[in-house]
Amino acid sequence: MTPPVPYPLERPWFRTPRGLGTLALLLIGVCVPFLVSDYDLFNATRVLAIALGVAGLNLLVGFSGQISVGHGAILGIGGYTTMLMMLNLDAPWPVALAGSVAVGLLVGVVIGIPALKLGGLNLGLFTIAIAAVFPLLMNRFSDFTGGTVGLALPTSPFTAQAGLTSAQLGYLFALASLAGTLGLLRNITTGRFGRAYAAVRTNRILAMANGVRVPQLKLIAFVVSAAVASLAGGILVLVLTVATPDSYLLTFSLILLMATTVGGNRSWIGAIVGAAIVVYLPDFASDVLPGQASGQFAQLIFAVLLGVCLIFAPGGLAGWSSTLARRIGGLTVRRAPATAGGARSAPVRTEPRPESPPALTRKEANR
Amino acid sequence: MTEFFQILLDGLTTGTVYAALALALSVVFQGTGMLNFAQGELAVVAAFIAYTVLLGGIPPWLAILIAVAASAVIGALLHVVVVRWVDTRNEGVLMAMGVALLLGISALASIIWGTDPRSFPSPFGSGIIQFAGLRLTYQQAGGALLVIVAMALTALLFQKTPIGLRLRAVAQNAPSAALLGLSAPVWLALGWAVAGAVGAVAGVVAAPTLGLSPQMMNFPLLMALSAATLGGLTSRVGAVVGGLLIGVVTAFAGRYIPFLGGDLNIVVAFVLIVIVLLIKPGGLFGRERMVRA
Amino acid sequence: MTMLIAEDLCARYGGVQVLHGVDLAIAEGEIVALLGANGAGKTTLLRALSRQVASSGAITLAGTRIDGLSTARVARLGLGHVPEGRGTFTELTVEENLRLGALARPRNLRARTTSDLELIAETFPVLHEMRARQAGALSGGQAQMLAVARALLARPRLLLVDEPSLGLAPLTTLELFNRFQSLRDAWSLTILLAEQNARLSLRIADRAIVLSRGRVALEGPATELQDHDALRAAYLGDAHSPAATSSPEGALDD
Amino acid sequence: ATEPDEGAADDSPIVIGASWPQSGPLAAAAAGLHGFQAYIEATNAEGGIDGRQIELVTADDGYDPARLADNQRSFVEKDGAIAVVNFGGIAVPGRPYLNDKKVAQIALAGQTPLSDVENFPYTRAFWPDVAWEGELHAQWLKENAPDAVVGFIGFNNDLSESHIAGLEAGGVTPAQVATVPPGTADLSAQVSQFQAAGVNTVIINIGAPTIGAVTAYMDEIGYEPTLLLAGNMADFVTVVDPAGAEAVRDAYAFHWGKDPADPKNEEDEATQAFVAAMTEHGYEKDIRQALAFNGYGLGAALVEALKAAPELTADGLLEAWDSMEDTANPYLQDGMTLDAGFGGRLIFQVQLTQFDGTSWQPQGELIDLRELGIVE
Amino acid sequence: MMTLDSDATVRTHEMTTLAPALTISDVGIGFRGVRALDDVSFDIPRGGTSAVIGPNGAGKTTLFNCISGIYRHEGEIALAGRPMRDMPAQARAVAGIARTFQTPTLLPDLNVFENVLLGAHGGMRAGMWAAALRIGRASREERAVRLDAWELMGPLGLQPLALAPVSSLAHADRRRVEIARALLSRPQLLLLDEPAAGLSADEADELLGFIAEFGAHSDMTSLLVEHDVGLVMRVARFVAVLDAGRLLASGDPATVSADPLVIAAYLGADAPADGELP
Ligand SMILES: Nc1ncnc2c1ncn2[C@@H]1O[C@H](COP(=O)(O)OP(=O)(O)OP(=O)(O)O)[C@@H](O)[C@H]1O
Ligand SMILES: Nc1ncnc2c1ncn2[C@@H]1O[C@H](COP(=O)(O)OP(=O)(O)OP(=O)(O)O)[C@@H](O)[C@H]1O
Ligand SMILES: [Mg+2]
Ligand SMILES: [Mg+2]
Repeated sequence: MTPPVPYPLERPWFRTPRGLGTLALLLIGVCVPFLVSDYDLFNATRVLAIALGVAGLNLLVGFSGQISVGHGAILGIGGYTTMLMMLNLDAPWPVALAGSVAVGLLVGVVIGIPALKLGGLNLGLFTIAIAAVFPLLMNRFSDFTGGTVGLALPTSPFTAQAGLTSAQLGYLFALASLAGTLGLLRNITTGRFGRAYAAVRTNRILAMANGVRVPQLKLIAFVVSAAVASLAGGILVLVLTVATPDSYLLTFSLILLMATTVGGNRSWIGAIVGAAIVVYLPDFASDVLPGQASGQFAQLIFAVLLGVCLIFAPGGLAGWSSTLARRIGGLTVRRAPATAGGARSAPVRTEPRPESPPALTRKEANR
Repeated sequence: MTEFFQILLDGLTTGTVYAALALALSVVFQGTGMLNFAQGELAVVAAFIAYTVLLGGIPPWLAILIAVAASAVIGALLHVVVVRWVDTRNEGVLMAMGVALLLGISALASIIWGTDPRSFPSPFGSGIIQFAGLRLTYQQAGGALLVIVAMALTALLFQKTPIGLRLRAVAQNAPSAALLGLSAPVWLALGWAVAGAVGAVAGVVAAPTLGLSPQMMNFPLLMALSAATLGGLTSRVGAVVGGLLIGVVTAFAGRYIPFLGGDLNIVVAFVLIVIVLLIKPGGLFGRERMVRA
Repeated sequence: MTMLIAEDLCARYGGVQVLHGVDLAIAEGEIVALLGANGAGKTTLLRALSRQVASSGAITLAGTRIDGLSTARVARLGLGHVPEGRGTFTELTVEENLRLGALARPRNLRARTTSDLELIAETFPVLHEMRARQAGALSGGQAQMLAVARALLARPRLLLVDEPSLGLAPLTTLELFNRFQSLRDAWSLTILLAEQNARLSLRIADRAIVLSRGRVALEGPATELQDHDALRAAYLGDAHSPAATSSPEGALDD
Repeated sequence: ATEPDEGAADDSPIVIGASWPQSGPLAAAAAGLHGFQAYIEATNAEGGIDGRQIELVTADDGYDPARLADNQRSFVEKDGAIAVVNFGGIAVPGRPYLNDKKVAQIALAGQTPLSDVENFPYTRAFWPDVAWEGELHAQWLKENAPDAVVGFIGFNNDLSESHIAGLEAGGVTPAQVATVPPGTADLSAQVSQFQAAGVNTVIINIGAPTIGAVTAYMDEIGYEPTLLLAGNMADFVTVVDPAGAEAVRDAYAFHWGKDPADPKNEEDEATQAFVAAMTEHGYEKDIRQALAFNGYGLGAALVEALKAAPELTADGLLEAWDSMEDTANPYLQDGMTLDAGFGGRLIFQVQLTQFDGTSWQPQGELIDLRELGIVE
Repeated sequence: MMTLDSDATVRTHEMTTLAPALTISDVGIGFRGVRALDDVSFDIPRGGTSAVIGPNGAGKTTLFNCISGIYRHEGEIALAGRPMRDMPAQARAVAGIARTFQTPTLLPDLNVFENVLLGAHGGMRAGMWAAALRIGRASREERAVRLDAWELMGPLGLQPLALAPVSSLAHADRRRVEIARALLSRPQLLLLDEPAAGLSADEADELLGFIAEFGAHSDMTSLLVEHDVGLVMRVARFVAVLDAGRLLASGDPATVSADPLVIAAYLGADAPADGELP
């Protein structure tokens, strides 16, 4: 018997290039508040909060394969919960956020159960309905929600202390929440459950035949996703200090879905990239376009740039840029594009196939 | 009792706009496999084209035909210039592309035609038909007729002609269709052209009632998406019936469940959809996707 | 006339070259068996010929250069392909699948559609029985029949078939192969048949080509190849052949 | 400033930020900003305020509060604005930040919460409060049609709530209420319901496209109740053009501003100046827009306040705003003036008009809301 | 020949009963009026390889779908005497039924190694929390499973392909990945739907030999659906023949292949006794 081919060694994550990159990114993230103005921090914090929402959507869309066009409303639910708890119950903000996570879990269960039965585009339309109705409800029950003008906090909840400004504190808190959540999400989407989710999203029958509890995993994805989105919504209102129905129109949900796709719906860095794009791009586009129709032109540019991203990086900007980086670095490409198979994609593979045909290798190996 | 029937009739006529748009959605879906969020905006563009032509003194019927033809061309162009380059097997990307198109076309229409609503004269003339204490405007009656004709024509096209068969085949499995000599870019562009044409009908039916503006179709699009789901995205009859049903249900809910009013009445429609889908996942008339091991 | 000529055909997927300069010529009306071990490149070769895989080298179909054309163009020039994995339109009915095949035939044969459909119904009675069903509901073998039937109905001049026996019951396989033979004459069909079941394909083939690691390793009249030791060793699973214990690949390579 | 600042002759520009919807659901409101810009630019062309130019920084908020918050912060923290101008609605949640930063906030809108100067001393709004209009409608109905069966059509939001509250305060309870989300235009079922309930007077306080579509529809089916339209909506671009003049004939509205598209204003000097300024500064597309004239009027009010401000700061500006008295404004109807009063508002006079098929014709005298007791 | 590397791969099932590996009683199922299976009953003996054969559309794959719980069906199926009527598919997988599909079915988003690892899912114990928090237990389990999979992939020749995307595999390689995936769950009953299709005779023999050996080590019963009758006759100890949803014959290979009904419906009149095609 010949010795078996050695098992490819696996290094702990923090010693892989990817892990090192993540750590470096985190380090930069921690330094940012001491380098930029409070105004820039305000937007950066918005990006972090939205990234959290997009990450929740990634879990749902990218990993569990369920579409939600209603996550904007879930962010809204989280936002309103936080607001109401702070304004009506005088809850300190961490408690209010915990409350919105709890409400998010509940919402996840309530939407997730019918979602199990619906699936696919039907689910997308079901969630669209939620996104469409949410602002109507917020308008309608104005005694409770403040109606069209919504709810506002008198000041930023992050009180300056320990030499940090309120903007810096808010930013660091959002960063910590995002990093922590992304860590947890990454862990449940690699290894055993990562494989199970791959089966759940692409082939239900295959999943079941391998002992995967499809409904359970789908529901968990919905619940976790909703809780994360709700937390994101809570953090977002703490940053903005306002919650109004107009913040959570259907467009917001659509934009979140867009952020997920443009960033790469199975990439956690992609969630940040996507969020950054949807926060900064409209501002940027209207800044470079002074003049009358600038609002519409900016929207047009926004749409065109997103379209270009979708065409040239269908697997998401994050994956695309790392593929590009690796290509440039002359390294072999590790994964096929997200949608391997079929005539149009050009599959790439890790290792060149050994020159001798497999049958022969096998025989020799066993002889 | 008259009020009941009048509201039923109002609901039906409101529903014709949804039905027309849902029909267009269903046609794109069947012809290209995409749920096209930009369908409403395409209808708007068609209506603006009809409007521009009408202002030039062209008779209404010709204006409609011109708008339909122009939209077909626009639909095809949209495919050739944009959608063709998207990874069509990836539902998420397709959906996101729909959103990008929605934002882009809406901005473009606003830049070209401005955001103020304009009056769009009914191509069917103004006036009402009275019967049994009920009434129907010419526009409502004509719109309904137009939608039915569009439905019949597309049904004929997709179900009875070789062209329709090929369209469906390419949408469903482009690599296999290529092996039968069907070039996907060409046929998918044709699919978009048909959808564009149907969308133009939606625009022409909607504009006189809703007032012509780039935002005209925002709300109807939502209802049309619901209608298509209710009736079954794979079924054109379903789309039309779904649209009418949603029109009626929301009209009745607004009237007879006072608490809901004119805004939350759509909740009833959504609840109806969820119930239908839980019982029949393909929608009322839709076919479920065949998966077997 | 030569129906197909491929010269120095090379194909690669990303960084991996799969076909290394394959030369191939098939005469009109010939049935050629394409043999080769798992992963030898049979499927890739067929896909390259029907322009589904980018390749370099010249391909000529009945006098027309087709490298550089699209799959659909090549199909319209008379190249049929039963792909690996069958490629049926699962959401259309069986009848619609067949009709799509018939619609792809050249104009001058349109008139014969009805009789050809009858012929297909006779060869695969089950397809006729199930004509109103969604193709996705078919069993594996039924789907395979449908794929072959659909390709035949397009009345191609050259038919590329990737493992037609896959999933077919022995009787059906036999019938299909016999049908290939009869259609070759009746329809002046040229067939390139990639098949693991070498014994069977050599029975109906005029000639065979053996691929090994993306190169033509062996080529010759089918009857000769049936006796070829090395081939027997490698593909007929003849355990008693001495070649089986030495390296079969080595034997083919020279 | 009436007197230049002591010390150095400061000629640095006065920074004003304007966050306004230019895209999104309220993109049509952009015309208001254009009017505002035209006035400011015209002022700058004439030498600005005491030799200081006004630097107007504009940003699109797409009617999204998050983007509004972003814009406000950018104006205050990056540009050093002393005042921020907003359209409405979402200006309300924008209040705490600006008040916290002690930057003046001027909104065009009529929302009731914007009258809360006690809690938000840095926030002012221009239009009359919508609740007053409700009360005005009620008083008018009681006088002229005491037996009216009233139907109300409005947005499904606080504007309608305020309006109906105003009606009820004035003793009129609508028999039928149809409130719909913005953008809804097909109200055929609601109209049938009104008809069936015998509604003979319809109050409409809803923007485009609904107001045009619903009046056109009522006309087409031959349903002709007395129409009472909201003053800031009853203009040519919003209702007469889309609905057609016939459909709007005989409708009433309490107006305070001028409609540049109304033929009766063709000869009006202020309107001509408006048109000239709009054309001069590149906004000729919007010269028919009443909303643009509104923005222009807001610009005029702001410039007046700046001119009168003891110092060119937020506090100075607001002090001058709150001291306005009998101040002329090009956009107000003849005979009206700006007078600071309750809730930091400036407009307390309205004129009842009726549409005669070509133009809105004044009916009776100018009405002063303070005299009617609607505003203290 | 292929061999197993170590005893680590051996798992013994407790012999609770001496019941047949699988009992199929009165199983029936219809699709919109078509009876795909009708009143099918037979037992599959414990250990070794058995086979189901029959013409196309006979209901073989449908039977597999019923056994693995993908279709709800009439009648009862028992695994080693344990009735499974109310067990959902995933529970059956955990209980020890693994299968391959007639068309090799792999997950396009995962590479070969990960596709194989999916097979271990049902047997893994660490839950979502443990995974999320990277508790030691979860990591250890994952590492063990990976090692196990790696060793299993050796004799199947999949190690060099471990990191390749599955879309790049030749047909026969896909088949092997599927089989590795199924074996990784250490099933009690392995259902193979046409494992030899697309393989040369040589490769098929080798593969089934390996499976037989694996089964012998771990008290696994394999059930084949296969059209290569020669192969079936060589490896199977029990054969059931389906035709049009009904059981036509069953028993040992020699008896079955001599049955005139079977010859008429499936093998063909001129089939030699060993089932080898002419
Ligand atoms: N999309 C792809 N990307 C990368 N490599 C590929 C791709 N498709 C095939 N290959 C590789 O090319 C080689 C030839 O594959 P091909 O499918 O042509 O083999 P085959 O002869 O048809 O084998 P089989 O009999 O198993 O079907 C194999 O090594 C395979 O792994
Ligand atoms: N989900 C389904 N819906 C409709 N019909 C089905 C379904 N599954 C199986 N059938 C039908 O049941 C019959 C048996 O199919 P099955 O796949 O079990 O055949 P099989 O014996 O595996 O044949 P093959 O050898 O061709 O694979 C076929 O006629 C098939 O069309
Ligand atoms: Mg192959
Ligand atoms: Mg089968």
